[in-house]
Amino acid sequence: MGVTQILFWILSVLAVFSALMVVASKNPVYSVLWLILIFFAISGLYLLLNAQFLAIVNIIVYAGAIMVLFLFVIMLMNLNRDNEPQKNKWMKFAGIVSGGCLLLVLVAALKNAETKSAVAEMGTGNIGLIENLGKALFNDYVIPFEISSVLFLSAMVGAVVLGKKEASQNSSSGES
Amino acid sequence: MIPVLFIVIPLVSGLALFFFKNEKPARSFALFSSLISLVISILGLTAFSSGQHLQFAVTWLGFLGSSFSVKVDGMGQVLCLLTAVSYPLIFIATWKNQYRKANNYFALMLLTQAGLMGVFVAMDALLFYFFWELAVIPMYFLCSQWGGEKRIQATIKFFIYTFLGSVLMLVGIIYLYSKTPEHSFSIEAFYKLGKTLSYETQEWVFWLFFFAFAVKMPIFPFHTWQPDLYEQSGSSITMVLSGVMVKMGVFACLRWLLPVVSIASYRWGDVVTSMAVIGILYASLIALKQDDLKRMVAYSSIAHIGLMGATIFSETYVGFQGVMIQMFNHCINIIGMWIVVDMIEKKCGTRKISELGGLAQRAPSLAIFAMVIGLANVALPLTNAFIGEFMMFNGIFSSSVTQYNIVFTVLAGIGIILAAIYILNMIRKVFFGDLKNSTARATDTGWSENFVLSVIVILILWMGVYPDSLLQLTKEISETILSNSDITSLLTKH
Amino acid sequence: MNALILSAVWGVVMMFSGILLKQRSAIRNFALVGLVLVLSANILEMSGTVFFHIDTKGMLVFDRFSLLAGTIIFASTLLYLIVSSKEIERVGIHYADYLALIFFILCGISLVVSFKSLLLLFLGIELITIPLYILTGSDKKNLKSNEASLKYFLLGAFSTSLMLMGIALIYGVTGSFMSLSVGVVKGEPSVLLIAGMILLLFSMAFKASVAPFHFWAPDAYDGAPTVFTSFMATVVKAASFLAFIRLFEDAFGSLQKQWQLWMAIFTAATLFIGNITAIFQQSVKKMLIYSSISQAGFMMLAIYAMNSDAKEGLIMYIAAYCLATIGLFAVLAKMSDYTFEGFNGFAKNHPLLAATMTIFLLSLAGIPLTAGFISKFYMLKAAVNTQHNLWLVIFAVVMAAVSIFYYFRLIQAMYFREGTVPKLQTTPAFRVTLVLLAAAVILLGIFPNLLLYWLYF
Amino acid sequence: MQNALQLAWLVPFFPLLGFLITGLFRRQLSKTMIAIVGNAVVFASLLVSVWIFVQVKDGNSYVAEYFNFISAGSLKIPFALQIDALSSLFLLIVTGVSFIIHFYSVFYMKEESREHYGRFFSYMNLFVFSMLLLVMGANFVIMFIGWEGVGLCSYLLIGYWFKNKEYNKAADKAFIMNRIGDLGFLIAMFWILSKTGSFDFAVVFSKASALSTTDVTIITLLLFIGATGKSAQIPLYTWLPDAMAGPTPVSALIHAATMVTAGVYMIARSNVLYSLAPLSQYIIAIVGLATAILAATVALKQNDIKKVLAYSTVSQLGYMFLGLGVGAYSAGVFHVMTHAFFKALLFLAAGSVIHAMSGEQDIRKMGGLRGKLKTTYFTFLVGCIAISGIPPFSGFFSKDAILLSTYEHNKILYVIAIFGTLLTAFYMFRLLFLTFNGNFRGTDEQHHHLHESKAGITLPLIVLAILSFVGGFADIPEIFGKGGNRLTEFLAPVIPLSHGASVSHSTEMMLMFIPAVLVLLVIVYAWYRFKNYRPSEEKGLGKILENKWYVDEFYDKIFVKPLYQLGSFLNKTFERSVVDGLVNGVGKLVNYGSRQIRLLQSGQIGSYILLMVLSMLFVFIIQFFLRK
Amino acid sequence: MPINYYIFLSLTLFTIGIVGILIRRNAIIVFMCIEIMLNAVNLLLVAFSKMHHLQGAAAMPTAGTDGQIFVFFIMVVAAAEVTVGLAIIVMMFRNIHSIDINFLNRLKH
Repeated sequence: MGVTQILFWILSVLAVFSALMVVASKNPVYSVLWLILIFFAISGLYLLLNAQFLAIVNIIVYAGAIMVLFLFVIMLMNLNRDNEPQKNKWMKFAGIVSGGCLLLVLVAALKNAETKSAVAEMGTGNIGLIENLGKALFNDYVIPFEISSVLFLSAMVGAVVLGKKEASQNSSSGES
Repeated sequence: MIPVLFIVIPLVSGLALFFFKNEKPARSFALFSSLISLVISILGLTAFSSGQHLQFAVTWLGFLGSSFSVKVDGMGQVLCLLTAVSYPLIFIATWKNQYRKANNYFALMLLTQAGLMGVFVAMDALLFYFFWELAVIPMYFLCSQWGGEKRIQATIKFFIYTFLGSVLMLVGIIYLYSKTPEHSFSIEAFYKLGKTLSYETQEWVFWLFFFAFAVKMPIFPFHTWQPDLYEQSGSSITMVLSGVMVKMGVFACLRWLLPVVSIASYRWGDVVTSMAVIGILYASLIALKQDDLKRMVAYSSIAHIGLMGATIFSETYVGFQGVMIQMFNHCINIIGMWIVVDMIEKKCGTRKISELGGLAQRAPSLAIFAMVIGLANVALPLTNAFIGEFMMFNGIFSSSVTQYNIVFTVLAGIGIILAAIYILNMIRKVFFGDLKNSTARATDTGWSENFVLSVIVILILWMGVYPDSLLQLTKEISETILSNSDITSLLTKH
Repeated sequence: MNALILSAVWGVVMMFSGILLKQRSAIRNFALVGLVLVLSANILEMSGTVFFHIDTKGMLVFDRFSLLAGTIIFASTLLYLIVSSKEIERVGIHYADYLALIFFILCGISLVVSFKSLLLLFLGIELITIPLYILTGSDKKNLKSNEASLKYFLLGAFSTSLMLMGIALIYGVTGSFMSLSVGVVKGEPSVLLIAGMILLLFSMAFKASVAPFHFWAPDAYDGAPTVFTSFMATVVKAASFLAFIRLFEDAFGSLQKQWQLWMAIFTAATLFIGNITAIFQQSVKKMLIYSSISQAGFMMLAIYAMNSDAKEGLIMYIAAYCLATIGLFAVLAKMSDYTFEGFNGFAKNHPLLAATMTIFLLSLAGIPLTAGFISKFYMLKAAVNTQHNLWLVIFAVVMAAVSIFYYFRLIQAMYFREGTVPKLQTTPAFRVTLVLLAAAVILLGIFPNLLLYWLYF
Repeated sequence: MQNALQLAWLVPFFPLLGFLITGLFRRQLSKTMIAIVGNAVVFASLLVSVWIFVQVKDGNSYVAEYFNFISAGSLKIPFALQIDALSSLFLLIVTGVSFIIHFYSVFYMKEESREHYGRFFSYMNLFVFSMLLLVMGANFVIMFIGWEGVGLCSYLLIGYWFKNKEYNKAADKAFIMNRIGDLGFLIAMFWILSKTGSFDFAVVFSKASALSTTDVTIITLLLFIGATGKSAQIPLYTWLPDAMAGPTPVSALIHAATMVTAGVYMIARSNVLYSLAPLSQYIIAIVGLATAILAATVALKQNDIKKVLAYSTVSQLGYMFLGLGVGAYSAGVFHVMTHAFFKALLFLAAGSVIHAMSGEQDIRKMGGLRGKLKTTYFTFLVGCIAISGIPPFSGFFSKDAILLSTYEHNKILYVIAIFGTLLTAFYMFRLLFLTFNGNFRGTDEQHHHLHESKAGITLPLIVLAILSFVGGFADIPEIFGKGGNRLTEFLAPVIPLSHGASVSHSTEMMLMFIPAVLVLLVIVYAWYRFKNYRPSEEKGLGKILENKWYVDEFYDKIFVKPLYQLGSFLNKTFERSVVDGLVNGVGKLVNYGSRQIRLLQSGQIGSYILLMVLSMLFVFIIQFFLRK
Repeated sequence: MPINYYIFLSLTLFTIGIVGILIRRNAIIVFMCIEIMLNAVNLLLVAFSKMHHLQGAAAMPTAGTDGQIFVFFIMVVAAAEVTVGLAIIVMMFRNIHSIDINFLNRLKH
């Protein structure tokens, strides 16, 4: 077992543990912090797979931007106390059991997949480099790229529509 | 062109009537249109008798394998004639009835007529289905808008029931269509296909079709929409419903069920006939206890139709002939019956038998008409119904497809005894005996009523004495149906 | 391609029109012009005139099916805008933004009707749903609207992640995102592929509001402003089904044996839940919402059958369904009382509206000589042609009969019950459009090849 | 002169014409006109009938087909009339007796208003028409038309006074009981058709020998069921006494002279079939005799003058059937004829009495009418003698012919039959004595009004009395000299002469006169018993007899009530809760399901996702582990 | 590493996300659980991409690139989604001062 393997195991365990903590934490702020930890762990796994570009983007976009946004919102709402009312026990139990069953079923089904002999080679390869990805993105994937810009536009419009305080002069809103 | 005119005239005039403003012109126009239909049907009759082929086909929905193909054969001729005859009769008989939004009323009536005519002449399964629905939908509006207190519930029950039946039939039609080698809805293709289908398939299709037809007829135990609806809807609507519309089911069994899925019809014949025969007895027994005239007539109609149902599935030539002539006769009789009931209600303000009595003293003419029509309903010889019932009984008795033919005949025969009991009971209680409050100030029939009832009585007697005039029409088609549904040759093959 | 680009561009234009144009009617007319442009560009593309030649590397293919579907979608949207623009104004102050979002959605729709790559399916669906989250929540002061929006968002994001997991698993087997590449996998299908397919099935079922993944739909549709409910329940739902059939035909056509049973079960469940629940509703809006679910059940028959009849039929169904439902919602949006009682005596005060609504309802119920019948007919035909699971077809028609109950309940309320309905503000254009819609419903019912002709000419 | 018989259609045509004229123009025509038309048409028929009879007597017979009544493939039912010995004889009886009764009615019904007068005559004419059709029909279907037609007319005439509910009920009863019998007839017809392929008498009878015994037995029994309805035999006889509700001429016409003999005619007509079915014959004989005795016992204690006559009719019909049952078809027919004369006579005389008594029908309130109603009395006496079977009155010969055949056939039946004739004599003379002898027991007012009827009424009585006297000579047994059995010989083309073991002449003589003597003794006993009659309460058997063995009540309990109860149950319970309940139940279930399924839509994201996850689990488990 | 390990890891994370959605009531945490699910997908895609690269590099040097591109797009879309999602949550919070998803049952039918 080489270093990469060991790292894989450590990062895997870290990711799973952090995920559990995200779910289990009472305080939303802790959840966010655990989530950031997951992102780091996953970025680590990306690096092991030589997907350096994605690893970086993951850290910058996810951990850096999105999670900060989350934190910001939580703070804004002053939700950083563990005041979340608990779901009823039955619901929790049902959720955990059915989730566990789902995992069990999927794992049992997929463990015999014909890809079981295939490996994801670690530590080699250069497709994850920004140069290769950039070429592909701007040659083959130009349409999706443009589309995603439209997507952002619509998200932006959405943020404006939803976030902008409407002046109270508009009394005719809605049907009720 | 005549079959097209059958459909187009009522359709166009029906649509036109929606734009009428006043009641008087709408009424006259509707009558005029129905008279034109009558004239055309008589023209058609003469043309048919002289051996012309009354058919018309034009491509429509061709990519679906369907076409606008209509043809008037003997059976269609009889049914178109009865539709064409009954509409003017109904309009005249209810000439004095007042309707809210009369133009809509007459428009819908004529649309129904178009649908009915279409059903009787369609030679394409999909077209048949279209007209089947076209006949029912205006009926839904008619029944919902003009009638008694509880009409809406009764109508929705009727409509969901029949719609369920017709969509199941649609599945059957599509299924058969998908099985035809050339993907066609034409009746010839269906007949041809029927010879090759396996029994299991036929069984499915049989029930899909039969349910629709049984609901429409209605055959016990699918009849529960009928008494309620007849009771609740206006009299002229009831006349159309019971006089013409129920014939759709009978007709469809003969045209679309027996010849197409003959093996299943043969195998299930006993069951269906039992249902029909039970229905005869059941409805007759219930009719004995009805106090409401309309309900009584409604149940009597179930019994009469039950007999037709039983005859159809006994698959005999004489029986088919009997059914076809009886379709016409039953229409005349029941319309007459409804007219009488309607007049009683109008004159006395009630339909309750227990509140009536001695009407013959006040309205002797009405009493005589009622007597003749009532006796026609109990199939007295020299009235039209005797001919039909005689032939139908004969058909059931001589059936070779069932081994219970004697049992069926006897049980169905008990039905005619019961019919005599309830009809005479009704006549006695309504017309004879002492006057009651409701009948004390009743008046006798007026000119329009006399006219209509006379026409009906003349038809009753004419068909009772010289039925051959109609029997000649249906000879050929009866043979065709019989030969198409003849299972003996098929059974040897399978 | 024409429509895709034009709609995206016009969406951007609309964003700015809100700033530049002060008159709301001007904005509206601007949007209508844009829509007409998009529609005519799409029709031009059908006849072979393509404005933009962009190499999509096979990720988008504008074939006859997708172009015809697009035409129906754009035409429906145009009609929708004509009859509903007044109501859109009443939702909130961001009038131009709403219209811009609608254009973005149209852009997404033209993606999902013509995708060949799962990536574009994903992007298209996101491009449809993200603006929809916003439109659902656009009535900001209304708690129902807020809640609907949040629910829709959370559930939608959940289903998106299911879809992505499905795509990932499929990618694992095929190494490509092209939907056709899935179909060419030979031999016994891999478990991974099946798992991915089923996950995709779930998420598509979710988008198309097919039971048991339909739960979001009643809540979101009900909470959203009625005018947007109309759009979501018609155009967007139609687009989901188009994407659904395209995906399953291209990618999983060869695996029909694996998924057909599930389709059958989902179809039956959808029909059952949609119809049965609709019966009990006291509000016309909710009735229409559940009816849209039950109609989805019928559209599912096309996906279940997946043969040439099915594709034709789906086109027909979408057209019929959109026309009728848009018309109904257009009238409904003008009403102040959504209950059935609110419609009592409607025919007396508004004979024209009542007549057109009756035609729409008859069409939805599948009465012959309306477009609704032909489309249902096609669905049944397609399903019967598969030659097995006849029970499903029978169940479907039984449910169609059940649907009579609630559709006709509205007719009954309008025509046969006494009551008074306050005068509705209707413009001549509104009335004319409604009549046009009704005429189209009847016309398609009598001559369905007017539409289907375009698939083959 | 074969062609001469082509005019046969005139026979039924005249009454039909009369029916139409009197029926349609009853409000326009005067009463005199109505009476003239009503009588003239029957008289015309009578004349044609006589002419036909003469033709037939010369050995002619004729079948005329007029048009296709029903034709469907191989089934061809022509509208055909047949003239042969049997039908010509019946034509004569029917038209003759009918004409006398019509004539009588002119005066008897004169108090009716014009409209109802017209109605009465139109019904009567229609009746004659139907009866003629029945008799002349050349196949079973035409016969059946007449068969049901007379049923209808009896219904109409019994219910002639339609304001009275009881009368109408009696009319209904008559029609319905006839209908029950008709069903038997109908099925018999179908059976015949399916076995022989035709309804024509000629064809059916020629093929009869080829039928299996079972078929013939079933057919004949079914036909007999038809006959029991029309001819008032056990078990369908109860309508006839009730049918006395109609005006007296109607009773005379329908329920004595003509309609009720239809069953006899039909069986005589089908004698070919019956001869092939000994079992049926046996049953007919038993039923006929049982009816004869039963009705006779009931007649003993009846107090309504018409009821007594009605039961005597039932009883006499029983004798006719006994005759048919033992194979003496011509004897049966002979008795039909004589019975027509004397029973018409009795009824019309009773009508005269009732008229005189201002409508009173209860013989307990009569008595001593002999003085005031001389003609009526004597004619009634003739009738009584004739029916009792005292030589040389007509009833003697006809009844004797039946009894003789019975004797040849079965001695026990013979003894019982003799007992029946004694009963007949007893109740008839009881009737006579109570009515005409002793003291008047009615009110003073009735007494004041007592008078002999006008000539218009008494004339028919006299004519009938003469016929009752001489009628018997038509078929006088050969032992009284040459030229006997003329009727039997006349009928021979239709009813083959039987060549059974005949009894010796001395025995025959003895068999004739012993009963006659016994009858005379019974009459004497009756004289002693009733010359000073005091009405008294009946007890024991008398009460049972007075109440007609409680048969009506029994039928009511066993058939009528349960039928209505069943109807009521089906209507109120079964239809509502089962058939309709099922349909509505489905509706309710759907509604309930709607409420329940609605609850799934809880509005909570958690439960939505849970449901979705569970569905996913379900699909995955089945897809991966359970599907193969 | 065998690809199965990645599949299992990814599925585990994915399921934890689902369980989180099921058992938490805080809208933001539910949202974060969805992000966990997305990341699980991303990880799987990258792993598959490497697998396909190894299998197909001989024929085509860029084999497996598209998987990583897809991951990139997922991130982009996730960002857009987060924008809108958070906007909705904030809007909601402004109205009811809570982001408990179980408050959301006013739409109950």
